[in-house]
Amino acid sequence: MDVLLQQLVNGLALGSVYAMFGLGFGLMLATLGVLNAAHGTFATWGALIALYLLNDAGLGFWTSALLGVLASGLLAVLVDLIAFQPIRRRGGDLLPALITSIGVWIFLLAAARMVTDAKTSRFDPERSPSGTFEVLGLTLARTQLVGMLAVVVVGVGLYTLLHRTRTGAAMRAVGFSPMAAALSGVDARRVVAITAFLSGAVAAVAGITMGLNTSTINFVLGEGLLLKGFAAVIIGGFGDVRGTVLGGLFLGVAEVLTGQYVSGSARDAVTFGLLLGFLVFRPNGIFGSAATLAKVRA
Amino acid sequence: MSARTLGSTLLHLQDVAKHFGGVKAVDGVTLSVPTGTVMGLMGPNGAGKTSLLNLITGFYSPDQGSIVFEDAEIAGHSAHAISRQGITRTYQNVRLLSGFSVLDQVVTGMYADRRAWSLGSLLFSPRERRERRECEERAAALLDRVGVTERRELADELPYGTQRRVEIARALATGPRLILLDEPTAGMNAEESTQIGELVRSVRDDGVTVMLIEHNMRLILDYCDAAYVMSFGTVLAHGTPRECVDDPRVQEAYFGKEADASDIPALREL
Amino acid sequence: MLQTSRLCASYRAIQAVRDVSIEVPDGSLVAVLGANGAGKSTLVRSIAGVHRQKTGTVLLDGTPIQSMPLHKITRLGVALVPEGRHVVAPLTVAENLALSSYAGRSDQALEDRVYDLFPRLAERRDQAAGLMSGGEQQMLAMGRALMTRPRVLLLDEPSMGLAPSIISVIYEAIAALHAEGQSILLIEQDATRALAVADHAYLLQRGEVRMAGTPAELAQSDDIKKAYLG
Amino acid sequence: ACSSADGDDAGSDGATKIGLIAAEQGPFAFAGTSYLKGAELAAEQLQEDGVEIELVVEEGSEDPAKSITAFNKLVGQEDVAEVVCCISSAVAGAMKPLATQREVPLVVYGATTPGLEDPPYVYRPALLPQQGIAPVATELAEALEPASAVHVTASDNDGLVAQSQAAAEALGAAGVKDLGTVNTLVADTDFSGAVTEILSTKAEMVTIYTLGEAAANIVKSLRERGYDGVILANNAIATGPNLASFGKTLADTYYSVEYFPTSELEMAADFTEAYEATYDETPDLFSSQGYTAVMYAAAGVSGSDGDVDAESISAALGEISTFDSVWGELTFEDGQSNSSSFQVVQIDDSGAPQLWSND
Amino acid sequence: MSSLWEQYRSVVEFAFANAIFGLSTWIAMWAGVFSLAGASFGAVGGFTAAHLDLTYGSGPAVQLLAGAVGGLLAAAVLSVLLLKLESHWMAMATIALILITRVVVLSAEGLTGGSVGTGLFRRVDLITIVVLVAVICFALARLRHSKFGLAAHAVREDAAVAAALGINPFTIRATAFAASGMVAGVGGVVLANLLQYIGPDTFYITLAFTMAAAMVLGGTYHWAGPLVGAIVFVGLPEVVRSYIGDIDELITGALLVVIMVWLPRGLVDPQRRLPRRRRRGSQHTPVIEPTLQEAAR
Ligand SMILES: Nc1ncnc2c1ncn2[C@@H]1O[C@H](COP(=O)(O)OP(=O)(O)OP(=O)(O)O)[C@@H](O)[C@H]1O
Ligand SMILES: Nc1ncnc2c1ncn2[C@@H]1O[C@H](COP(=O)(O)OP(=O)(O)OP(=O)(O)O)[C@@H](O)[C@H]1O
Ligand SMILES: CC(C)C[C@H](N)C(=O)O
Ligand SMILES: [Mg+2]
Ligand SMILES: [Mg+2]
Repeated sequence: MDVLLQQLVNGLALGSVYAMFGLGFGLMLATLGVLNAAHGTFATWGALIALYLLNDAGLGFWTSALLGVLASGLLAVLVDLIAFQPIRRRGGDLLPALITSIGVWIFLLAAARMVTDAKTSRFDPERSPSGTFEVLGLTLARTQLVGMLAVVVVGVGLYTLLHRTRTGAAMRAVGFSPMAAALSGVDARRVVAITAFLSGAVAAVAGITMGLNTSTINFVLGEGLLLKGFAAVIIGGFGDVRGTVLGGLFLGVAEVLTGQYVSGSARDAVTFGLLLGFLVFRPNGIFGSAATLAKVRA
Repeated sequence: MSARTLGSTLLHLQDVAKHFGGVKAVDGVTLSVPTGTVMGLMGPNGAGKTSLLNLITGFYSPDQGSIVFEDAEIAGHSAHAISRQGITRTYQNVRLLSGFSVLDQVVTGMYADRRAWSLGSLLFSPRERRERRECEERAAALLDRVGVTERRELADELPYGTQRRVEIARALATGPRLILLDEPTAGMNAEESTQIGELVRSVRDDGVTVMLIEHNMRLILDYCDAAYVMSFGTVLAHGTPRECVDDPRVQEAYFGKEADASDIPALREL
Repeated sequence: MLQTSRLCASYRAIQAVRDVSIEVPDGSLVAVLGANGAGKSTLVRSIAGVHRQKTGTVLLDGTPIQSMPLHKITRLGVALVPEGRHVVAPLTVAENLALSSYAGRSDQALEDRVYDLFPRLAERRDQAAGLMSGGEQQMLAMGRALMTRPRVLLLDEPSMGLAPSIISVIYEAIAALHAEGQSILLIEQDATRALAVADHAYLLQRGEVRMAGTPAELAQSDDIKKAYLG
Repeated sequence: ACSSADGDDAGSDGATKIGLIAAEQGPFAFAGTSYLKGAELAAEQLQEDGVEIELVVEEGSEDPAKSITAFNKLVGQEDVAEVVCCISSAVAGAMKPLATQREVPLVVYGATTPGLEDPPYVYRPALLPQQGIAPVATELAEALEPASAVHVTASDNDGLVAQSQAAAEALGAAGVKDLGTVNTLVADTDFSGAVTEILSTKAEMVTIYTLGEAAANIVKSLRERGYDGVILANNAIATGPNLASFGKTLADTYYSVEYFPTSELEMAADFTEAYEATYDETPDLFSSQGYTAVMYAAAGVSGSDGDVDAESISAALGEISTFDSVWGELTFEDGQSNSSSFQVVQIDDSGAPQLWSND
Repeated sequence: MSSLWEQYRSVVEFAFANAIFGLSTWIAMWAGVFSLAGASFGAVGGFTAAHLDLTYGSGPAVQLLAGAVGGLLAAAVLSVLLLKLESHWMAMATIALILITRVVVLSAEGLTGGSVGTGLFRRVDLITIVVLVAVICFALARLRHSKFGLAAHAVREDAAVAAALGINPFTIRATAFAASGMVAGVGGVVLANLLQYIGPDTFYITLAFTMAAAMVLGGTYHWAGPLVGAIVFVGLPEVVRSYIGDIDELITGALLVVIMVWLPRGLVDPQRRLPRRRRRGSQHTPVIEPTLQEAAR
């Protein structure tokens, strides 16, 4: 077994969870202009709902996961309606929205802590993907495969949606100016709702794959994801699906390799060092262009 | 500071260019502005007038060429450094400082001249207080001059024309030797435009050189000593305003190929 | 036909439009003239649904639309080209045009028609709208409105801030559209130019209709000269 | 869920108040719940036996800042005479200067950093796990004869690092080759990299000293990837919830404890019975630690004659040299128990812990 | 009654400590820099205080001075690195800075106690804290219309315009950032004294979000904003908790959302003259009625 190769695969698997989270987070940031501190709680709630449906309500894994994803999408729509929509209507910028998102974050985090009693749990291993298999001499957990496949599907899907479809153009237009979009007959509220839904749903996918991969689901699940996903988005250059995915994968690999060759306790140092380095020296990320920044500024 | 004689060159641009991707906003412009004149700058939309102004004031740094102001090279210098050398401007879309009273807008323009230490205000320093009062008096005088009567009102709640005048007062507060006005009469009616024209003239009579971007032909003809015409990032014509307007190349570029000048109301009125 | 009756619009305490009743018959080009601040923009913004604080009725072919939101009114066939253009800066020209199809309206032929009308847009198809000059943005804004296949096109000062050569291009396009039978409500400050193309015109003063009639009638009136040619 | 004491305490006629900083939430909640249950059981039994104490519980979530706020509230507003607290070494470290400054005795119930105890204000009745780990590790080395071992530790928890070092030293002394240490952090949840690293060393034995859930995750992952060597782990791996949700994946893991539910000791058997009767579940090691800590704290109250206040309690605690507990008789030195009566547990193939002996 | 005071005393102390951080955030915001880095500068102040306390037994004056200098220096050094970033990038870079500060605190074990953190004795009393807040507010009130005050506000509203008026935006921003670092350093000392324990999580995201929320909630257009915001955001939930119990966080969160939605410019807004007058749309320059203008006087 080649350790380096095996660790690369582990890194990609971990990174695909970061990338997944970054996709939803970046979508909110780039198209709705919200730096959403509450995004991690969407992941948490998605995972918690799936957990409840699987372990307590006895539904199958895929059904539970799907319902968790849908629920989290709806949650995001609701949050947008209550906390972001009024600010957007006033033409507010990033700051008030960041603050309301902090309010939502405090609320949803506390609520998650209450319903879970701050206890950690996990998907019933008997009834969710588990175990390992061998490919090309490498050992892969099924949960890792799920995470990697998910990021491919969601990444390609989101890219196509944003750049090849009219709905995608409408999403970007509304992000820039709801009025300008409406002048084309675009129903801004519907498009915002679609965007919020997608971003919440993607967060839940990240939360569920994270829960699967780490066998750990608790009320702070999303908090770690938020920081890592944020880093992935910045490193990749937000507003850019390809960049975010690459950024996430890059982070995952960097973390795992740091653990292997430096020390497990230096992982965060590497991640956040990379984050700051990119912010300062290459603020538009791997793929980022000035245009993506313009979107956010709008 | 050298006392400059009328007619010597205050500002000289040599082969200045600025490209944005494929767009050649300014493409090799050479021009001179003599001291003590009102220099018109005209040209169709997108000709590069505002971009040229941005280059002179340090908002953009040129891809090539030199910009000499009072014998000193300023190309690529930062905007605040250029301002301190004596060039100031107004904006095509009014850019007043939101949340500032009319008086504070103008006082802010005196920043570079103020010597008293801000921290002095913590210690109730008389010097700081005196300076602040002097600034406010000067600002009030400038506002009187541009015909603005408001003082403590928030500038962003004033009528458009008044805002433009406040912007001019603010620019004058920096004590410039060259002031660049970007379409100061846009959105104004004929009477207001004339007032601006008169203001421009009086500013020039005080020894401040003016560069005036305008679409309003009447203003160019009545108040400019000379003019440049730009088109597609280059200088198309230069001369007295009348020469410029009559230049067939200008007519073609400005008013369109087929257009007969007499069809255009703006011209018919001239 | 687009009709307003006793339309009033206000900004809190300020009554910007008072009891305005105007008509835009099918296929006609109606001009609304008036000085700065007369309430012209507020009027069209109220018709199009951008401005919501209003009373009175707006009928499109007999259907009341005054309480609908902007995007619904747009889809029903009233397309506004606003003062200040409001194109979607980060999207390309092509994407800006394609947006209208999200509302379920457009097709390729329509897009080609827009590019025919404004060849400059065709050249800049893939450029971000925010990086174009004012004139180009005005063309794009008109193109975008046309992409919704409007029954009535509302143009708010399409010549504002543009150089004469660009104004000519814009007005040629307006004339061409009119010739094809497009109904147009044109807001202008430049009375001479507007009256030259209009079938019918209204003069707005301090929010009220001061005068209505054929361009010739308006051009004769002293009112108009006094009101604002100045 | 706290049986928190609010407002009027006049009713509890002159009972001495003992504060308890609970950790029902936060990263140590896996053990905190058990601690609290054990502690409350002890308080109940003491009251039934006529000892005049009252337990005042304040949630600290095993977060230093929250715990300090809780401490100040207990001491400032509730007027408690002593405080029982702390699972995590970090929190214990934060509380220590506070107790010394306010001159209130602190009975640490879970944290086991070496050198924490500091009479007259800081006492620790719990046994040092590392004292149990050394003999167990030696025993395992002799019985199962692994040739080499790799160690996993949570490098940001001093207690766990000390345990890991104890295991590594004992194994080294028993001739097992040390293949190095894999560092993780308390907050880590992804161990795929660490597991690959462990496997790559081809060690025949792994010791794991991380928090319970992390340890269980690492074991699970190792076993899933076909690891069949000896695994010695932190005793926190076998909490009730962990055993329930990891089940068989933890099979064949060893750890050492001072308390086991089936213990033959009379006090222990009584405790087990009473606990099961009260809570309808089997107590674990942490319940026994919470129980013992409160019993010990109460001994300070009983031992002080006349005025029962912080000063007399700390004096009384300082004088305790032997103490009967559910772990047998404990001997004390410098306010810390120095006994080491550990038992070895092996999780069997059905996922249930069983006492193990080397024969 | 004294027990009531005893109960709320620490609430008041924490509210004022957070007000110091809120004010520090506001000082940077004054010049248009939205920075959460106060948490990091607070760490500098806090760990300096702990070190001085434990090693030399230094009193409050020495600690506060050292904290101020430490925060100032750290901010001055970082301003070179960070201030070239555009506003939103800058905000995010400061979040990254906080994450890294935690890593640094964890690894600089000798100075910070690493993951265990460090305890210290409390030497700063409530009076001192109140005086500190008062001094900072006084300074900000005096500076509001000074040369620097106008320049900072101008840079915030439109840095390009400010530059064209001869103001060097970088100098102004760097000065404001350094001053904000200084105040945050003081805040760190105060917080460390109140908590009597500081660790890697003390000066972390939660604190950063708290100070930002306090500032925005209170209003970013007047220095009194963060003060009011901190009292509402930090004080109120504590009071609520004593009546309602466990769900205080739910209420804090909801409150934050509600206030921001109703008063997007915060509780203290110098431009709010009529109750809830809507801000002007961006396109139009309304001619305001004379009565309104008079009200503005
Ligand atoms: N920052 C920029 N990025 C990209 N393109 C730019 C930028 N600034 C200007 N341009 C382009 O440069 C050209 C010249 O623009 P400029 O604003 O200088 O014209 P102008 O003569 O001032 O026109 P107007 O009369 O409409 O104000 C335009 O095509 C414009 O799109
Ligand atoms: N957002 C607003 N808030 C308050 N008052 C407004 C607003 N917009 C316009 N007004 C006022 O309403 C009146 C009519 O304005 P409107 O913009 O409709 O005039 P207009 O005829 O289009 O003028 P222009 O020729 O300058 O475009 C004016 O008095 C104006 O000041
Ligand atoms: C619960 C245990 C794993 C805690 C450990 N004894 C410590 O010192 O932190
Ligand atoms: Mg221009
Ligand atoms: Mg208008």
